[in-house]
Amino acid sequence: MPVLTRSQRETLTDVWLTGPATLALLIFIFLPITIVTILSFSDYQFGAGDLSWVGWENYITLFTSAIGQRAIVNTLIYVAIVIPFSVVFALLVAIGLHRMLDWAPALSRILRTVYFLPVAATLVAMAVAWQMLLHPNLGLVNKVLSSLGGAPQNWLSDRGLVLYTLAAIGVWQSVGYNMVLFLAGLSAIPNDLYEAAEVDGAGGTWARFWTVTWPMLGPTTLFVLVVTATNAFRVFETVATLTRGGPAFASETLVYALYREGFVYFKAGYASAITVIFFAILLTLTLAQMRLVERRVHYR
Amino acid sequence: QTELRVHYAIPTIWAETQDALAEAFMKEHPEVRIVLDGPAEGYPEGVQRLVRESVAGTAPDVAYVGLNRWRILEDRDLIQPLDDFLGENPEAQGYTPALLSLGHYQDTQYALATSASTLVMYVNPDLVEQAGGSMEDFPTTFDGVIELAADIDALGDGIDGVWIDRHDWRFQSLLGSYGGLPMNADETDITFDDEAGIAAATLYQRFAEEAGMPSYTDSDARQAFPAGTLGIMFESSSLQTRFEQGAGDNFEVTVRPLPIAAEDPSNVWFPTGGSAIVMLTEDPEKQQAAWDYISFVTGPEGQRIIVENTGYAPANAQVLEDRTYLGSYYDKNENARIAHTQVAQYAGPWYSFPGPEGVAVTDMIAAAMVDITEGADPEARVKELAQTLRMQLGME
Amino acid sequence: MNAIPTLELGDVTRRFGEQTVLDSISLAIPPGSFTSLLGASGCGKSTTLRIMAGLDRPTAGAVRLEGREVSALTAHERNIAMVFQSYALYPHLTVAQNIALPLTMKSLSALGRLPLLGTLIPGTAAARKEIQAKVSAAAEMLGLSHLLDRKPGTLSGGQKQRVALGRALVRDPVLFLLDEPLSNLDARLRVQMRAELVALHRRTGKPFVYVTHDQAEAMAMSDQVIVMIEGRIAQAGTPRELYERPASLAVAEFVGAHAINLITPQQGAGEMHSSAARAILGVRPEHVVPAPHGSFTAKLRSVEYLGSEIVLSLRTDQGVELKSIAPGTFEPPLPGDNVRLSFDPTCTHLFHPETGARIGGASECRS
Amino acid sequence: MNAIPTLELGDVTRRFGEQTVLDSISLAIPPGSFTSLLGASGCGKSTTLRIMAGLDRPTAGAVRLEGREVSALTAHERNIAMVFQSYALYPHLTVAQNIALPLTMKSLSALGRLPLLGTLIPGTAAARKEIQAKVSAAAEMLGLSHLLDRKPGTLSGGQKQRVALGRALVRDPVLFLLDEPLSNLDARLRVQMRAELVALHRRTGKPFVYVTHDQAEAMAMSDQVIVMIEGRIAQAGTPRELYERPASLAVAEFVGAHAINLITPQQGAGEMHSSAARAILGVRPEHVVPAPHGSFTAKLRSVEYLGSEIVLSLRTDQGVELKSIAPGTFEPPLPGDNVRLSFDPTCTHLFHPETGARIGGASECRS
Amino acid sequence: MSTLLLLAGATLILLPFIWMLSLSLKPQDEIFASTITLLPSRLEWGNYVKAFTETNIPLFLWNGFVVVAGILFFQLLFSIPCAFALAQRNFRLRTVVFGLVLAALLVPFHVTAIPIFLGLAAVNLLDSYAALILPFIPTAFGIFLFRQFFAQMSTELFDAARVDGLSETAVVWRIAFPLALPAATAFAIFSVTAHWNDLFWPLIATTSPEIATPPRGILYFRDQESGDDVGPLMAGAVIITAPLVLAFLFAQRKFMQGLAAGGLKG
Ligand SMILES: Nc1ncnc2c1ncn2[C@@H]1O[C@H](COP(=O)(O)OP(=O)(O)OP(=O)(O)O)[C@@H](O)[C@H]1O
Ligand SMILES: Nc1ncnc2c1ncn2[C@@H]1O[C@H](COP(=O)(O)OP(=O)(O)OP(=O)(O)O)[C@@H](O)[C@H]1O
Ligand SMILES: [Mg+2]
Ligand SMILES: [Mg+2]
Repeated sequence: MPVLTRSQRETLTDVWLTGPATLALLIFIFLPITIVTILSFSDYQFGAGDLSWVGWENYITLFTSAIGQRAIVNTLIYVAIVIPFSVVFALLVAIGLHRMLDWAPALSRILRTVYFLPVAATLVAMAVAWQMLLHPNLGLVNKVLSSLGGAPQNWLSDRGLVLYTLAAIGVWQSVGYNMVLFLAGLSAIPNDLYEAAEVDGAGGTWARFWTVTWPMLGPTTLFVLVVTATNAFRVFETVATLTRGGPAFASETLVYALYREGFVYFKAGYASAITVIFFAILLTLTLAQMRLVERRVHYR
Repeated sequence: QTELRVHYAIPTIWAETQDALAEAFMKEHPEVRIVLDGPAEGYPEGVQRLVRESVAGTAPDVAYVGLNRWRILEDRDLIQPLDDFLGENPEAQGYTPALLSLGHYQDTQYALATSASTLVMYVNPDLVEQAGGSMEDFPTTFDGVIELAADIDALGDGIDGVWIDRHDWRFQSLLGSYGGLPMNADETDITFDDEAGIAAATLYQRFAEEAGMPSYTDSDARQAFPAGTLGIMFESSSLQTRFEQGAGDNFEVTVRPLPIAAEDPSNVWFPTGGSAIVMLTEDPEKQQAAWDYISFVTGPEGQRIIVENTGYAPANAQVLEDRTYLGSYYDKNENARIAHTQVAQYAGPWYSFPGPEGVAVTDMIAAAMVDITEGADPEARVKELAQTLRMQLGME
Repeated sequence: MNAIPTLELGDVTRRFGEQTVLDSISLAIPPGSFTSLLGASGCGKSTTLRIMAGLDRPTAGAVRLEGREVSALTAHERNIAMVFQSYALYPHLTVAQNIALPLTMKSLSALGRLPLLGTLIPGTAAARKEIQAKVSAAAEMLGLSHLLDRKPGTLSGGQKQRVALGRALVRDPVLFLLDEPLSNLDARLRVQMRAELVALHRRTGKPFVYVTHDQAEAMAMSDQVIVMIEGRIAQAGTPRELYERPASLAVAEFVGAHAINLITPQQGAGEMHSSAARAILGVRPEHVVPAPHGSFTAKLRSVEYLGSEIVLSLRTDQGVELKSIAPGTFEPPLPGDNVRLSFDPTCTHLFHPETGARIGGASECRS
Repeated sequence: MNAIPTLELGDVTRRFGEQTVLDSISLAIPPGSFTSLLGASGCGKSTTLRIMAGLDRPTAGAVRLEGREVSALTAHERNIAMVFQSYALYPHLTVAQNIALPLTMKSLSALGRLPLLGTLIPGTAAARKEIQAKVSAAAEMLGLSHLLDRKPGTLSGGQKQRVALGRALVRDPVLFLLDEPLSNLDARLRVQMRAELVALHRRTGKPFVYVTHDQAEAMAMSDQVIVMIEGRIAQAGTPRELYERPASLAVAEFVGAHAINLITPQQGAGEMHSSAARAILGVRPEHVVPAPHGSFTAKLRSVEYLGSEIVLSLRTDQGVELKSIAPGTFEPPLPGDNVRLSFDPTCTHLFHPETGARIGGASECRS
Repeated sequence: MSTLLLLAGATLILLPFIWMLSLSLKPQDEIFASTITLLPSRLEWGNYVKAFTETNIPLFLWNGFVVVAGILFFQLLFSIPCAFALAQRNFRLRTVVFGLVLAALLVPFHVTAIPIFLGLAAVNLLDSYAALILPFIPTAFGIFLFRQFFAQMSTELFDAARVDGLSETAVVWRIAFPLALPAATAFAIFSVTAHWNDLFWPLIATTSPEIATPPRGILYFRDQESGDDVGPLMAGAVIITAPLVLAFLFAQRKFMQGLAAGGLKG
């Protein structure tokens, strides 16, 4: 007879299966988060020998300083643009490509790769290409715009515009990612539902979409929303490579702010406070999103 | 054999230079082995890395850092004073007081400049001529520059007259041209809200309003100038090589010194960009080897290598005075000569602001310049800026 | 009654690439009839149904609905209701909404269907009320009234099936198509649903076309059974015709609760039946009965007790394997014993050894 | 033979949270027997089987394998083979690999199982050869030899089923557990596989426990049928015992090809049967037969023709609904006509109106 | 109509890539030109030559491969058993662990970078492959994706394996893992593209050029101080993007299946 009881052995198995991953999560994610949270109540300067506790001061600064508020508002605006546009475009593209699979599978697959390219691209180089395309004077975008009779714009140096430019690039980056997820969702919709809709009189393009496609994509959409939201909230790389938060903090976002405060200014304490706020916003929104949508999406 | 780990940034400029320096040095000092760390992308990233590595205990022994960045390391007691090594008479080795001032803080020498650059004007002679000006009597005052720029701007579609970045270093340069200073000597007060500072800031607005300066980002401008659509560009002398390559045969990139606006030219100074070298190692034995290396790269031979490879201005008087080192180089590089003369004449420290907010406030200066370019009242805005800085830096 | 069939297929052929899935199918669905399409998996039943519904189009041939050629009409213009094998319920809609969908699509404009705005369009409220009433009536009839607010995900198989039926019923279509609607149910529920379907058919008076691969289902429910084999119609007729006069060996093998006994001429079963020497002889197990004075004997190999009946597996001395069905009350001998058997002579079938076509046998099997 | 049952459950109870799924189940599987667990969906059959296999653990009670208490052993330590309803074939392995897997796990070390390295470990080659041989033998026996290199995805239902069986067979386990292995097959294939299973059972000589909700299957195959109702054992016995002497109303309703006719005392069917006044009378449809001199009459409501038999739905004047089964050759009157019927008096059952327990009736139903 | 729109959209998406390709083939003096030309007047392979000679691109690609493969290997090694247990086993802390996973899904890496940097320094692992690989081993996204995938697989299959004598570890690696291959392909694409292109962490954790990853490698041509060396930068970008695009083309079929079968059905 084995030394351990069956329950004990089962527990050991569970530990053996989940332990390593859980431990890794704790060490590489939750331990750092804890440290960061603690530091957010201090004035710690990275590299400095000492620190003192300052209570909520960092938080107060964040919420009262113009730049801090700007970062929060900018992030929210950015997210509010990127989520709907990238999700809707991705959905349209996915539906188009899915249909194309029937009569031009090769083209459909090529286009799928094209739309996916931005996900695979190296931003260091893409940023340079974007800068050249968006050049106020020499860039293709403005040249096309003015040849169509529009007024050229300072895409990256106009304070009123820069955030929207970044958001557009954000959409460019995430359409492919979302499209792939939607395509997968589309291919999982059983064909007989479309046929039932057809027999029931919902045969038109829109009727089909609203009766079958959209509701059946519910879980996919939820997943896409969560992934897009978390990625949009974390916007950092485009800001860092294209505008460095400028001009005059017009494109400052939360993660860029925490990067700048922590890494460029070495204000680790303050950066930690930004982190905590960022995390709190993200957690709240994601939970709310899941709560609100989850029930409408899993048809039980 | 002693091993020295050396950190540097900006591989585009420095990679080959560093190899050449290390090779030349090791030939002279076979007992020392130089190991180069992988370079950092830029000076800010470089100093970030040094701070992190110091915290982690993996810092290199010697590092090249941005001239305005070594104070961050000093603030954290990460770098060693060099006074004992320099000896009694540094000037004899080519370290003039002006050059030493770049690495001097509170009576201690922490860093030595290895390469220098100041703000200059890059000019597109073709556009100047089209606008009816000439390179022979190129304006030497800001008024003249603005007038010429306005003429160039008027050439029409897609042609811009002048551009200057809205940035701390550029502002300090204009300020220096007017003879103003950002802070008082003991760093207890902001002083750029005087006449000189307001005049310097007003230039931004005048460029924009009178000469139609576009609101480019720096990369926009760096693309526009070599493309031949920008007449006059205020930029660091270190961009010379890239601009010449970019313009190719289209036009001849020409460098002109910054206008002097102060009534008393002896007050004029230009903040110096470029890099300094600092010693991080605390091991006495290594320190000696490190000093040997530092004195080699800041000495005439090292400086020759640096100037010839990077286009930076030298930071040792001996190379400038003694034509045997760089004479033939300057004969071929008129633009470099102009830029380096300006450095020799007016080199001054690139002020970094004291305390934990020191770096952060430079972004506020830049933001204020954006406001002013876009129409804010210069005087009011500069005063407000000064006041904000005093608060941030804990000067009140 | 009307002489024009509700639906007619005329020489319908359907090819997918190289493969001919339907090969010149002609059939007619009379008004008010209950027709089963019976066939093995892959024989083309669903394809036929889809062509009737307008979900698929024939490569060649005509589809006539109430005498009118309808090849040009799409599915939703034909007013045909279809129940899918997998039910194809919309998981995001409640039972009531599922049932109401076809009506909503028909009687409300696109605007009127919008959740809030819709109420503002004139006539919408009245139309909605009418739909409501029809849905309630259908639900009542199907015993779904208490489930109207549930989502399909929470229903059992039988309930789902009734919702799918409800969605078809509520429309008042000219024809109902049902694609193996019972195949997902367990045995007992299947029998029960069968009866409900028949009752439903009687109540609506509309023709039903019912696809199944279960011969028992087809036999029990239909006026007309169409047996399909590999894309062709092997036989069409009443259940009794199929059972008593199968047109071919294949049909005979397909129809009947227990597999038919087949005796080839080579097996030299001449002693069992006089015709067995030149043709394949088919006798259903229920017509091979133990009889003290039977015409031949066979050795009992195994016995399956099914309660109401007992299945005997036997082998004759010539090596012919036979099954015989005795009533449940029959006391079987021990396996290994010899049993004396006789054929019911009025219930034998003869098929051509090569073509499998029926070449003789009893014309009517009544004892 | 051995007197110790191969497997025994002693008062096994299983709760999931509040819900008691198994309530004090005791049963014994004798060596070499074929036992069916019969019950409606959700009655706890699978749970019982999983407890036997060691995949689940009883909340209370003992599991004895060959007399030894095995609660402490996990599934992979028990040497019990199990065939799942969905076959649970490993889709990424070929048929041969699927069948070989249990052997590989048993006879090769972890290292030896590695694709290339494995060949270097001493003894591996020999062990692999042996496995190969066993797999070939099992495949031969099941007629799978030509399919060994195929992936399960390309097999038909019946073939899959045989692979699943092969995987169980190859191991030489002490006991076979089969959880509704035939429920995914179509009717005809089901009957055929049934026979194959029985043959297999005979060949291996190992006890089989067979879960099903199809009473016909249970009756046809088993030595012992255990009827489970809502987590309890309602009756255990031979098929004939169950059919002829159902221990309760519930069992009687469950067993038999057609639902039993039940007549409650309130329906005042005294004229049909003398005992019907104090108890619930149960008569199977096959024992209600049209007879010219039958004891009562009923009105014919509908007729289902099944080929070998005909199901008549009738209603007496008192409103009692009855089914009767006549042979397929019977010529039924028209619906609406009256039919004279009689009960087979030796085949009636009486149940207590409240508890449902059997309180009388024929002890043996032989005519 | 919709096809035209799709093609137009694709062109928009492609625009920067076309630009990148065109720049990588342009000589210096055409890169900054006042007129827009898509095709260079002469093909300038010099940018590629420069990209190859001035930096050690083959080495960067190799490093990228080692790091990306290492990360993926350990991510799978850790997340698959955990996801399997979360989906197919019942244990007391299951909700807690799953909660941790969901929360971790939301944490951007920037937040944890510095503490991890210090931790790695403390155990002397900085500036090594380990430093590039270790922090990415815990992948909440991976655990989440695989859990969704396993959750909708039938328990019977795993029970069958248990009855067949497989231990839980064997069930995970011999049955669950091969079945999860499509999902793993999907996950691999996301993981590989993210870590291949990651610049943030390699810049923090490594200094030696010997272990530079591709983006860190082409950073060599990026320069604030004296202006980017655009031609070689773009050439380098083309070289390091190409393997990913090829990988996507190869993997896309498996990948789509994986997502379709996996977590997306809720
Ligand atoms: N869209 C299609 N493309 C190619 N072949 C098809 C298509 N639809 C059906 N088939 C083929 O046509 C044949 C008949 O298919 P169908 O679905 O009509 O059979 P069925 O009788 O309904 O079978 P089952 O009982 O399995 O549902 C099959 O061999 C199938 O493979
Ligand atoms: N893991 C579980 N947790 C909670 N309840 C369960 C679990 N497993 C089974 N049950 C419940 O136990 C009861 C019996 O389930 P079981 O699967 O044994 O039924 P069954 O007789 O095999 O039914 P079927 O014929 O449908 O397979 C059901 O009500 C089921 O909901
Ligand atoms: Mg079908
Ligand atoms: Mg079950």
